Amino acid sequence: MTQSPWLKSLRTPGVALALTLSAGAVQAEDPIKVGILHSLSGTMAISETTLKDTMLMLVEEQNRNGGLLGRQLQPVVVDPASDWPLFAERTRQLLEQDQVDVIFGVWTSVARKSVLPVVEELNGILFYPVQYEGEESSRNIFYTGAAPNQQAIPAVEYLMNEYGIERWVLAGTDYVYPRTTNRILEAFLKAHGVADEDIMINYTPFGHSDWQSIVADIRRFGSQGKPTAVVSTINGDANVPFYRELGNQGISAEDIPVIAFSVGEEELSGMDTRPLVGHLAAWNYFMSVDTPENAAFIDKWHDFIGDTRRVTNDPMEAHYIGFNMWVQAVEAAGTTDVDTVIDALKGVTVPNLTGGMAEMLVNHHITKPVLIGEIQEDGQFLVVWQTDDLIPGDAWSPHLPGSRDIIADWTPPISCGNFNTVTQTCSGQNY
Amino acid sequence: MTVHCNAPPHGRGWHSTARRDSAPGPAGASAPDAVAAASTQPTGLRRSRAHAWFVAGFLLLLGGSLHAEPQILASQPPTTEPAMTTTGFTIVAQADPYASDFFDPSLLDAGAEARETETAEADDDLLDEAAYEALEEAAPDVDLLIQRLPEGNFNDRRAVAEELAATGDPRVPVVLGALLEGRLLATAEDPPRILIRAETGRAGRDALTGEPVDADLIASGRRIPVHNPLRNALRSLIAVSTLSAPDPERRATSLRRLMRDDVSPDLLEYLDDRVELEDDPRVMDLLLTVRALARLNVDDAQVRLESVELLRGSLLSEVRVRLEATANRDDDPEVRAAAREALDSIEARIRFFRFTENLFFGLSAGSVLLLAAIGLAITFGVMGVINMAHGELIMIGAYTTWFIQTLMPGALSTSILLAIPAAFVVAGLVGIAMERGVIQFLYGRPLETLLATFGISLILQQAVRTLFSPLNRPVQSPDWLSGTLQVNPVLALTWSRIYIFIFAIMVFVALLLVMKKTSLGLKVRAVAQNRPMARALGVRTGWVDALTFGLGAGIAGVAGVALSQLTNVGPNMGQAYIIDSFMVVVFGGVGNLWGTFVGALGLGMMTKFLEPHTGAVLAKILVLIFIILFIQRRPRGLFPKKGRAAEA
Amino acid sequence: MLTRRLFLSDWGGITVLVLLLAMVVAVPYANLVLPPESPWHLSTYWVALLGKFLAFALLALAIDLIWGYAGILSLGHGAFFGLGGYAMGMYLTRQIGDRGVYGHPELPDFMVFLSYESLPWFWWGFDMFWFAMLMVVLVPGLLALVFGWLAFRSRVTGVYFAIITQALVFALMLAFFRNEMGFGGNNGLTDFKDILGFSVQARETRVALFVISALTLIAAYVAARYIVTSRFGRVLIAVRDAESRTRFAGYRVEHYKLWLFVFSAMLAGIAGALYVPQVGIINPGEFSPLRSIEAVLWVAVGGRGSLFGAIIGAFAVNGAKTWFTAAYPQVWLFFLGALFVLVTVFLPRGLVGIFRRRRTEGGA
Amino acid sequence: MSALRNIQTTMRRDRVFGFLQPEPDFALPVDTSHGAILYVEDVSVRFDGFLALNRLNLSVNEGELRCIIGPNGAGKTTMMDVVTGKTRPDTGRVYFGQNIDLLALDEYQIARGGIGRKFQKPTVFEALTVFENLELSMASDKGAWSTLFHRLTPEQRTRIDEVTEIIGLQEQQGWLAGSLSHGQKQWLEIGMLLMQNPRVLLVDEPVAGMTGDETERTGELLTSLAGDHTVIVVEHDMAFVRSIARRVTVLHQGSVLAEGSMNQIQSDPRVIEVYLGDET
Repeated sequence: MTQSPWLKSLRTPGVALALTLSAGAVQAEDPIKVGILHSLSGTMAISETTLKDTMLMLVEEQNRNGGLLGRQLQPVVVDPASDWPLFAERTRQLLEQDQVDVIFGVWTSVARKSVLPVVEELNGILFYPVQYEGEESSRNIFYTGAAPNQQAIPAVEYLMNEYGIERWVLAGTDYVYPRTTNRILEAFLKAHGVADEDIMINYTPFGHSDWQSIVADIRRFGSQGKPTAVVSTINGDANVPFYRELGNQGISAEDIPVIAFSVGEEELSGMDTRPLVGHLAAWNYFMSVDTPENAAFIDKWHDFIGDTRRVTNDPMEAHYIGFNMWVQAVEAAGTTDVDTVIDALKGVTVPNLTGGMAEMLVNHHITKPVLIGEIQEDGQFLVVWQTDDLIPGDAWSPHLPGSRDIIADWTPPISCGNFNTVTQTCSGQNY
Repeated sequence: MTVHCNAPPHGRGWHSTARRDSAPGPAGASAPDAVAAASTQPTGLRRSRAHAWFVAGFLLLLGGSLHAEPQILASQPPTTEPAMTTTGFTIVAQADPYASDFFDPSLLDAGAEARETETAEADDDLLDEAAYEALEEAAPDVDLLIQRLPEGNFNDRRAVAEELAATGDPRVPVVLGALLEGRLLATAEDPPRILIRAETGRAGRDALTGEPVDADLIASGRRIPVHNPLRNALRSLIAVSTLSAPDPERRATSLRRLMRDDVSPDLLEYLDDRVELEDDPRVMDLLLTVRALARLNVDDAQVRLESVELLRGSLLSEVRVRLEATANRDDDPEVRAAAREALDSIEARIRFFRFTENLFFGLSAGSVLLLAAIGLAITFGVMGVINMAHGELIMIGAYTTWFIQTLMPGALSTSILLAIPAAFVVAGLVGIAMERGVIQFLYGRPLETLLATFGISLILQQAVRTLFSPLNRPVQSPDWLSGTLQVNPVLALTWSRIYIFIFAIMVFVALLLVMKKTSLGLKVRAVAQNRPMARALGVRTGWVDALTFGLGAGIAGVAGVALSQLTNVGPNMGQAYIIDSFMVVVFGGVGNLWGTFVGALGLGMMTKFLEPHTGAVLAKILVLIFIILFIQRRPRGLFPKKGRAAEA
Repeated sequence: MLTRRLFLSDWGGITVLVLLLAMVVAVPYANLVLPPESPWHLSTYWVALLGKFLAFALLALAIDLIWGYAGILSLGHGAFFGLGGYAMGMYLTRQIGDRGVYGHPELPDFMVFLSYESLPWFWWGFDMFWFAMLMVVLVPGLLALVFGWLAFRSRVTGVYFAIITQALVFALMLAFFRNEMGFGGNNGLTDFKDILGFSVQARETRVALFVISALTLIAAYVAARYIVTSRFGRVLIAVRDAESRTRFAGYRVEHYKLWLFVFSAMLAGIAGALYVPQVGIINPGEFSPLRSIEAVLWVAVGGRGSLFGAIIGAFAVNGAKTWFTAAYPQVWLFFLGALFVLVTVFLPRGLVGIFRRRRTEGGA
Repeated sequence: MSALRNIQTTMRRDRVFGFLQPEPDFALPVDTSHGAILYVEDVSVRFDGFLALNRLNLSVNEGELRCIIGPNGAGKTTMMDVVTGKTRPDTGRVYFGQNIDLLALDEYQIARGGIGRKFQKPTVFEALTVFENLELSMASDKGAWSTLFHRLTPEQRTRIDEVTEIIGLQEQQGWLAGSLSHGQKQWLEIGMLLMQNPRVLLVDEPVAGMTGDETERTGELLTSLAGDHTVIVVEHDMAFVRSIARRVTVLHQGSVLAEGSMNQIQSDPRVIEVYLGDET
């Protein structure tokens, strides 16, 4: 394809212009703008509204402590309305219209995928607080949620060692996070000598409500004499009917424990917890964790939201960590200029809420502890296991054939999100 | 039950001998299944007598259909079991000697069973007393062990527990039992005082000495945490010791446990003693099964063969697993063959139960569809109003349920029952408001009603979001609505589904009566057929419209109550059902309640029988495509309205 | 002569066309030539936004053509919109080539981690622009042809048609959500790099896309005008108002409906194809029944049975949506819902109806 | 016969992929060598339970003006529905001339083939002008494509003007049909019928709601049409029938009760009992 000359001539000034745009924001002494990109309406509002409030709380507190670089922080809240294309549009609005210095937000993978090109094009910073499927590392995105090796794999290891599980049901909602996670787990299990017939994989649509047949299958699968567990990547609304059906069909957590990666305090607060009691969840944070930082955080949250019944959860901690990292990086850099801050962010270390330190790695993922909790009647978790040390997040899973030799390293000489160590090439970034 | 407890000794003797050397028929075999079911499903038991009528019906249904299965008949030598006649379900049992294959009548004694379990707690405390009286002289080492229970992590705790079990100290089962049930507390001081909270009330006793302590002290104690693996371990540890518990329920449970972690042969003598002592026939059956399982490991091939024979009828998964192992690994070919043959006969029956199960799943899926769609059959079918807000009316019903539950915590059952009329009224009123406010201006413009009601649905959703947060609402189910009817180890029907099925039928019949028998129904049909004429005859059509729509809406609300027992209660729940509901109505034929009925159950069945082969998503897609094509063939659905009116 | 026929007494239409042409000139100027500090500068954000609206307007036009003139209410036009979008998305995905994160020369990223060995057959040819464009119209057209034939042949009309079109789009949504389908599942297709060698990120490309959308919309409008002012169009109105009378006048009604339906589906497909590169993602969400019904609302608001009304409606409603979801997120659904109710009850002929002289229009 | 069966099967409405067959788009070569142009044999129609037509037998000769009378529910309209293909009879046969089985055809084919129909309640295209109404009804290629690129020829214009004159709507030619009076709509619909210039006109209650002289003119029009067209009039207005009728058929409970000249009919005791009886 040959381009028409006028387009050629127009392109270069265009790019130059875009750069001066992002730079232009820094000089003025006006407040530092923090973009908050969470759905406040539509289906995802259930989970995301809380994160918006969390961010407002953190910004407010920062301002109370004298702001940042002597400037106040100004939150800019927009609502992508759980509509994926709208996420991209709103991001563009934040970066181009409102010229925010950083964005905190996005929940679902598809939304992140839709936002990613825009953030890269307009060279913004996005902190993404939710556990996700990995297989990604963008120069402009910082992943403060868990990568699969910080949630799924330790959970499975725990079940192998503590429960001596030999048969595995990998049940998930049919979208990219469960697909990828289960592929990774499958590879991992087989590597640990689990036979094919001892792995059952099942996918259901979003909001699946009739679990009779599937739970019956699980029951049969589990009654073959070998200890069996369900690894659940079932998403949101489908969970209630799932656990109900388990309870109704008389499958107790002692017979076939279910370990979930998407069921946290927030979700539990909307469920009848009784059928879930004793089942497990793997996260990097639980509200029940007993540390001074956590206690302080919970108090702050309750004061801010004005309701002591509100719970805290893992993505909230992720935002807490992410925000503090950004603040530290900006202070270190003495500016909010995107490129400087991105560089400053690498290696930044801030305390997390479980008594450890979270470090931003060169692949833009962070170090996290992994906790496993048993669900209690009150919708809280009893921590039954915890990794001794922090686990660094893998952007690319070594268990997937496609990404085995890919690494992410945003420091020179590599400076690439997906560097193929075999071919020594950095793919995807050349535009 | 009680019959057994004071049955004459010789009877008991005969009973057990009869067991030992005659290959038991199906009833004998399935009795342990029943106990198994029972012991895993106390709620199921507590409920059972109340549901005898349903079970009986279901049983006869199965019995009827069973005779169509030759290989099953072949595998079952007819026999009359002494156990059978004692069950208070003699009629059916004799009506069909194979009855007990798919349903164990002794389930029906659950009422009595329930009474026992209620008194059981009292027994426990007596038992505990006994434990501490049996303690002749202090055993300091044991005391120290018990005091070490709070320390360390779960694995340390497990180790201590194992040491304790090894001591054989009479207090150990009590202490470990309490730990298992989360009733074992430790005080702050060092060394900690270990306390046992009573199952009922706030008082308790000291774990070491057994003397009672007051509530405050109990309150000051921190619960010693346990997690699933530890619970499992504890159950195994105390299993043997509770084999002699007075309460047959507990004996059964521990036998189940022994069955799970396969029994070591050195336990055999003890089991033999138990067989001598056991007086409860169902526990006895279980006991025999366990012993048979244990005997599969002994050297004498003849004994192993007998055990296989005894196990052949059982549907318990543990038994199948062990038989499988025997069939593959036993060094005696004869035993292997016998085991294989037994397995095949079991498998044949299991296949049949799979089918039954699928049938049930289909019916219950259909009944949910029916509930969701039937209100629409009125508003759409009779009035020709495309009510896209139907799903939100269901949601309103569900929220009403939640609201009433929060008003009266603790009274779950009553709240649910109350919710039914309440939801009907609330949703009905909303419906009437909709009709008067919007829809009445749109008669004769069905597509406009579609758009307008869609708008209303959006408003209702957002209203719920703003009124009670976008989060889902927790709606609890009363005990009698959770758990399963364990027909036998391979066929378990969940009560919630059974009830919802019955409920759907009831709603349908009620609606049918309203439409056919009441004057409202008459007027509704009149208006539906010829509005001006009806008006001319003095029917207040506006009023009738409002009521009809209210009726449809109210039924949607009632459906909401049922659905709140199955799935989320949240702002989006309505949307999950709207399209399905329309499909059902269009498929069944608009304006025809029976069409809706057949359509709903038919589609439910179709989905459930497709699912195993295609998976959930594809099944749904296929059903949708089927409906689309079907509508092409028969534009007016299964049961069309004919006549010139319909033609135009 | 022809122009007279097309635009006689269509002042609304002419105004809209003039406005569109004005945008075609003004927007590129304001975005590319004017410096950002100038008060008249139009940021790329607005270009993309307006471009999206144009695509929606085209969809609305397609719906109005069948609903307003033949009385066929389709709640499934999102299906054709989405299919067109996917065809374009597949082309853009193939254009990524080996610049995907896994650097696979042929397979898109999602196929790599779902470990596809080779490209599925239905992806063949989409690396060629002309082929993709052909599919943009053919696939929706074909679906419409088969579906429409089945429906109209057996005289599935009005409400029933609306409901089964909804079933159609719902089925498509479920299907595209499945990862086995090979269309990227819930994530759909995204992270496009370039189109015909121009980077989709570049402002010039965006402006170009905007201009193309505007011109396409104008062309589509003229074509639609041609149809409705032709005798064909009068037959359609006859069908809408008195279907069986039309039959007895010797017209094969189902054919008229079918061809119009197919044409409308193709327009929707094109709209989807224009939409995707401007928003940068296509995923099954486009198939959600809500979307399709919302599109019908645009037409209802603008004014059914007057093609330019649909365009106005699309701009009005989406403008409102953009503003509300930014300013008062919570209020948006209330507003949208109220809009549905009010328009259907009080404004059956939409905004246009306020201005246009009353004409008796029956049908649904 | 077997050929007919074939047509019948290919044209079945539930035949899904019928559109693969070439569309039989023809002016039907009607064979009226025996004089009769319309045969209705043993036709029965049943709407759930209620028997609308009961083994109806009827035969109309070419160029005849036939009046069909009968009390409500006698099956007059249903009969027309059957002939025009709107309703499929459960049993019986309907022939156009000797050779064309109408039951094998769809409405549009019957209409193109030369059977025009006017509805009981005047139905015109209200959103179109009088001119457009007539234009649409005009006998011409009515395929979807040709209408898309269709242009009116001068001859066609003059034809439209003629008809407009016949039905006396010259000054209303530009009006929307919706704005016409009831009587005018009746006339317009008759005019649309003429535009089709059919072999057979089925006219359902043409003078309902017409003033005296409108009625008179309608009568004249219909009588003038008879001869080169075959006209079948269903009417309640006995005076009108008497004024135009040569031959009258009386339907009762879905079958023919009596047939003959007006005088014979009036003297027929059965007719008097079931029908005229009510009137006096």
